[in-house]
Amino acid sequence: MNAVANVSRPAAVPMAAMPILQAKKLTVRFDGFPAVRDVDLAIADGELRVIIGANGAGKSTLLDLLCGKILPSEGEIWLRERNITGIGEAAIARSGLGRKFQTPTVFKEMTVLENLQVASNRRVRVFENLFDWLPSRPSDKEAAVAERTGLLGAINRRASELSHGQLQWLELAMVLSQDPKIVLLDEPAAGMTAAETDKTAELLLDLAGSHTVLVIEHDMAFVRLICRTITVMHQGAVLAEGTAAEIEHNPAVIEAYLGSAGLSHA
Amino acid sequence: MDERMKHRTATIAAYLLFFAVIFALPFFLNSFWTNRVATYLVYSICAVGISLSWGYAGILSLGQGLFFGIGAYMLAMSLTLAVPENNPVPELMLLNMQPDAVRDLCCVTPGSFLWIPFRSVAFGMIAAIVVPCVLAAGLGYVMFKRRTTGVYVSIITLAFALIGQLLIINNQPLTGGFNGLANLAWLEIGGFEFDPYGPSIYYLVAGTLLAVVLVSRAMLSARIGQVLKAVREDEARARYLGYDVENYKLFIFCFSAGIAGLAGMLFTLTAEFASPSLMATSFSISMVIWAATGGRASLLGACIGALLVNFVGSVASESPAFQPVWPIVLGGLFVFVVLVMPNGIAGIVKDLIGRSGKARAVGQEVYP
Amino acid sequence: MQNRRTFIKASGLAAMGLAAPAILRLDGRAWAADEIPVGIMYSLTGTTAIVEKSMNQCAQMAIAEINAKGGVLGKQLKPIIEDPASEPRIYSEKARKLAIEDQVPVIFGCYTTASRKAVLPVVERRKGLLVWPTWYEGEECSKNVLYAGSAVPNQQLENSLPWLKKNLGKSKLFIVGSDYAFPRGMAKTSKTICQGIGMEVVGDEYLPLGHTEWASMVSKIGSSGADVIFSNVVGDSIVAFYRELRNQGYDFEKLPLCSSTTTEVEIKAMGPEYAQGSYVSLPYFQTVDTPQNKVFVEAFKAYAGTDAVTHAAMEAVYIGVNMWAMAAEKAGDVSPEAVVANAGGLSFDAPQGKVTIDPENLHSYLTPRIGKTRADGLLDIVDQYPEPLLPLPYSSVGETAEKRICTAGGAVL
Amino acid sequence: METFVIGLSIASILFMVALGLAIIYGTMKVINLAHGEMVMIGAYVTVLATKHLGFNLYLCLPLAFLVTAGFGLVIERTVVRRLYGRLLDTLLATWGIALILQQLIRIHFGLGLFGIHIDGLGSDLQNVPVPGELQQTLHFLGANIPVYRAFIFVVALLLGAVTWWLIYRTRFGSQLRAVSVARNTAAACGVNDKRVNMLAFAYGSGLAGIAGVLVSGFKTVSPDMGTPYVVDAFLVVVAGGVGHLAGTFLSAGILGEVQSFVAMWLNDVYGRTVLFAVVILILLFKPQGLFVSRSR
Repeated sequence: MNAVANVSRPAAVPMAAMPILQAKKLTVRFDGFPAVRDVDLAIADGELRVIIGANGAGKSTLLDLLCGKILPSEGEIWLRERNITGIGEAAIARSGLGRKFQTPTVFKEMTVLENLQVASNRRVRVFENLFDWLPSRPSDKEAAVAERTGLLGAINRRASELSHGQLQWLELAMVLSQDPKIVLLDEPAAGMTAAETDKTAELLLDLAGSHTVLVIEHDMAFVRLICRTITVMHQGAVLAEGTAAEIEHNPAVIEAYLGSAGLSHA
Repeated sequence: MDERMKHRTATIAAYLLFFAVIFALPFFLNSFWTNRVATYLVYSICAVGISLSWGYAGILSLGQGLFFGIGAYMLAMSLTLAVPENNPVPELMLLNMQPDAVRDLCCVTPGSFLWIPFRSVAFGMIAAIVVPCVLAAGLGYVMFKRRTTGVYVSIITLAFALIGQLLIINNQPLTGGFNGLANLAWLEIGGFEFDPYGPSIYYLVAGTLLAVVLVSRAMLSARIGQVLKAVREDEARARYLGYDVENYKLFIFCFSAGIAGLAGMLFTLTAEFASPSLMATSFSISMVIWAATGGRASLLGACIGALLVNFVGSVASESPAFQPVWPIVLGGLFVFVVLVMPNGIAGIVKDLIGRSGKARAVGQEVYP
Repeated sequence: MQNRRTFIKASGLAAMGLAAPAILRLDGRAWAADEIPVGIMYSLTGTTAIVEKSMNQCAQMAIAEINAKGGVLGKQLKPIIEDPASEPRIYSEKARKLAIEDQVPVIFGCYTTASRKAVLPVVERRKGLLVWPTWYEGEECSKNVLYAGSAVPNQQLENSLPWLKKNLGKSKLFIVGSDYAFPRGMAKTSKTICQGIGMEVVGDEYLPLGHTEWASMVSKIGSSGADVIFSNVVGDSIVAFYRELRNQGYDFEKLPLCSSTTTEVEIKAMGPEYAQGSYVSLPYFQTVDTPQNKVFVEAFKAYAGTDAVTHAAMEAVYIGVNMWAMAAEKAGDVSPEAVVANAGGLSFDAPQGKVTIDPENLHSYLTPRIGKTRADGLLDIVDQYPEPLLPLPYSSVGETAEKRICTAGGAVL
Repeated sequence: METFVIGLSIASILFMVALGLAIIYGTMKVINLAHGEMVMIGAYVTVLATKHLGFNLYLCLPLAFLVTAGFGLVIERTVVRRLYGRLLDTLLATWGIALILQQLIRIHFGLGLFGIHIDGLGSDLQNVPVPGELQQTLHFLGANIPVYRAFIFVVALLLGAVTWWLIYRTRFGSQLRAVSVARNTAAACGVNDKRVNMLAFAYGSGLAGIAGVLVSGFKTVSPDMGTPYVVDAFLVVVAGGVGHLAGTFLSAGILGEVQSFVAMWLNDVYGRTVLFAVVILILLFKPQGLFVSRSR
């Protein structure tokens, strides 16, 4: 238990509750090149944290580490009091970590309903599903999450017939129907119209209460809509952490991003 | 909603028609053709196994012949011991034993004790299904835990089958070596003797095929079928939804190995012999050919594919006109199927039923 | 556009379906009153096709000759030809077709033991008759198989091993063979005979059927101190073996080789210069100088082409067809039981000389010979038994003329 | 030492056949089950050339390359072209082609396994007179090395070098690699991927033809001699790392040595069994092949 206490964080952020997700000295090297260096991260329960940074800052790699896609060279990942480093993607997902990818990855050949059914089924072992009969109509939970992401109308349509925005929402709906404790989102607003972006922001804010959300994003306008605490990453390391206002006045951040499109037109 | 309903009723109608024809055939066939079609149905069971693991889970095993052969050998060992003059020790062991060896199964040749449990035919039948499953579980566990996919799985299973065949041929005192096991008794259950040329074996095989297809259909329309489709489409996505993808693949790999073992057992009943040539690569490849001809992702297609290919092969090699060229007829059929019927016969059947909606991207399966 | 393409595909499928019944003739074949259907089942495709194709032709020639002389019991023989494609599975299927659908009273077929084992259940269960030509490892005593012309180990080894020791003064024998029943049976019988004549067996090795990588085996033979090799290698491996011996600098004068399987066919395939000087122990060679053989060789060359060669397996087929016809004539009935009952004791002036069927085990008295390969690919006969030798199918497990294992009543092990 | 040399000769034959397959499968992801038949056609070309045209073995090499490359071209244009991306359908189609080729040869030449020829052309057709100087044996470092095996080894090395130069040092090579990695992007940059595929398929088949010439020197030529080579070649290509030429070369070497040493130590049957076991282990624990570094 003592590992949790001595975590050191660059900026003093008011710690409301015990951190639900913690990364300690997380490092990963690809043929020697450290994509992520000594990252310490602590996300509080129910918090909505955004991670920003230029391309190649290691944001996606960090997300891959957290959800188990890549094994860290050093460091650990803790979910509450459980060390979930390297227990495998499925186990991490089952312990409550949902991941949405940058390009919408859904089961295109299956209908929206089928996608949701696969996602919402919590009894994942083979023999539990062996002869478990498939309802042809959505359960209340599935209908609710479809309604929430505006897909109820298209419930029986094949995923390949949906628009890009709808696909993003479908993946989001699938992640939600895993009823995860933590939701990892990789640029959820990418490629969306202004209206769709606003709707997504609204959705994320609605989520913040019941779920912990960690978002990777470029678009500062979108970031401004949704977040409280921001973590800035630069060349694989955490450069600064704080509210949007603190970040913008932080000299190290400005120097690192002098003139970069990411922050200037805030 | 009606499009899905129309599609489902059409599929059920196709199945009913197929099995109606199959069950009615013996009334029109002489005893040779009854036995021959029974053998074709055994091949259909194999094709269903391949269609399940390849069509539905994306696992192409080129070593299915090994499981088929083991199934055949297990029952053949029991039926060998059921022949009066093979007691207490089968003739093949008497011929290969050292002159001074004890004439008892326990120690006539090294390893002959393995034959003892096969004195009961029931054990032989159970082993014919269980042993292939256990072997598949062992190989599958190592393979899928290492996340082996695609052509690597095919090559590993191919090599695994070759090892099996070599070991069986090389241990002649124990397995009968290259000649395999002939001189078998007929299967006798509760006093009723199954005559390979009579309708009894035919209905046993046809009934097994029906059972295998029904169980598989039930499984595929249950949640596991849906999960399998998801795994086949995007393994990573399924993994991040919490599914241990390896366990699902392992289950299907073992399930289809069990089906192959079951088919092997029935082959021994219809052909009354078991030989290592059943485990040869060419036989494993022909199983894949039957499933592919029928249309990979359809169990009924696999059955029709197996029947059609074997029927054309036999008839072409027997009719004087085609005899010198029958392999060309067969080769031509495969090229024709791939070019003209990318989704195999099942694709044609679906087109004929007139599924609405855009024709699925024809044959564009993205293979990992 | 979509439905037109579907229509074409569907009609293609339907056409194939419609054509089938015409070929199928579901109701089996009806035979004219004065015809007897006989089955000919030798592989025309697959790995052993080459040897079996010549056996198929020899069977057809023999039947044509018998039909020309009035057929059997006044009826013409109608050959039904099947191609089992060198696959035990298909041998079994075609045998069932011949036995059940065509109701043939006899099948002239099979070459390897594996193919015979696949057909055995069919002929024994359906009380049919298989006339089987090939020399083999013995250890079988079926009452539904006429082993006409098929030599058993003692008829190939009792003459050759003592001859190698006495005439060539060799005493260290290396036995090599393909990995299946025939070579293993021959090795067992060779060991018992070698003990009798004081010859030491320094090696008994096998390699997979059809394996053509001989480098390791040949160097193993070289280092084993053997001064004579006995080869039971079959199929394509023979050619690779002889060529590898030449490649590694061995020649048959220093290290003589006697084979039980290298017939004129194999010698021609590898190129005679590779086999020159090697010995073969078989009852028949093309150069056997009997009047019947001259006629037989001329007839076959006329039938199959001037440069065709005759070899032991083909001659055995010729013996089989003729002896079946003689037995049927004697019995006055072509049914398998009648033929088997009357075959015992029959003699036939075969190309290799007089051949008699042993009433006890339905095998044949054959004249063992040893041939030495000439430059032109044929073999000079260097040794020949004065009269045909008694067949002992179970010599590998100690059967002798006095203590018979395979008798009219079956095998007593 | 002797066993090492024998292993080397097994390896060179494995490498010869696998090289062509490495090109076709490695770069174009096309499973070509008719590859063995290309070896068979190469062997028959040798037989015919030595018999009718009086060629010696050396002249047969380029001739066989051209003929089998031609066959490869025809197969690619008629069938394989329509099946890109459908990996498993090419498996079915090429198996059909293999059956057709075998039977065509069987009909035209009559049965050629043991040289006895019942109908069609001359009788002692199916063995190849190996030129005199190739039949001697060399004495070198205490082991006697058959010259013919050394000749195969040299040709294998030569071909490996030529192929390596072609793939990594020519424009066509770079186009080929581009197409194999990302067909659409390569096509987008103006690479005529259809032509590249056609030539690559032809080149791969030609290599198999050359392997056929060399194999016909120590083995009889028969219609179905090709099939066993497809299995072995596939094992070598996949174990060595798909699309990785050096991998194919080294894995052929290792598998050849394994088979040779185990055959000497135990017997040939276990030699083959251990060979397959080694391939399984390689594929399980180094799926990218022995020599490909672990990529992200």
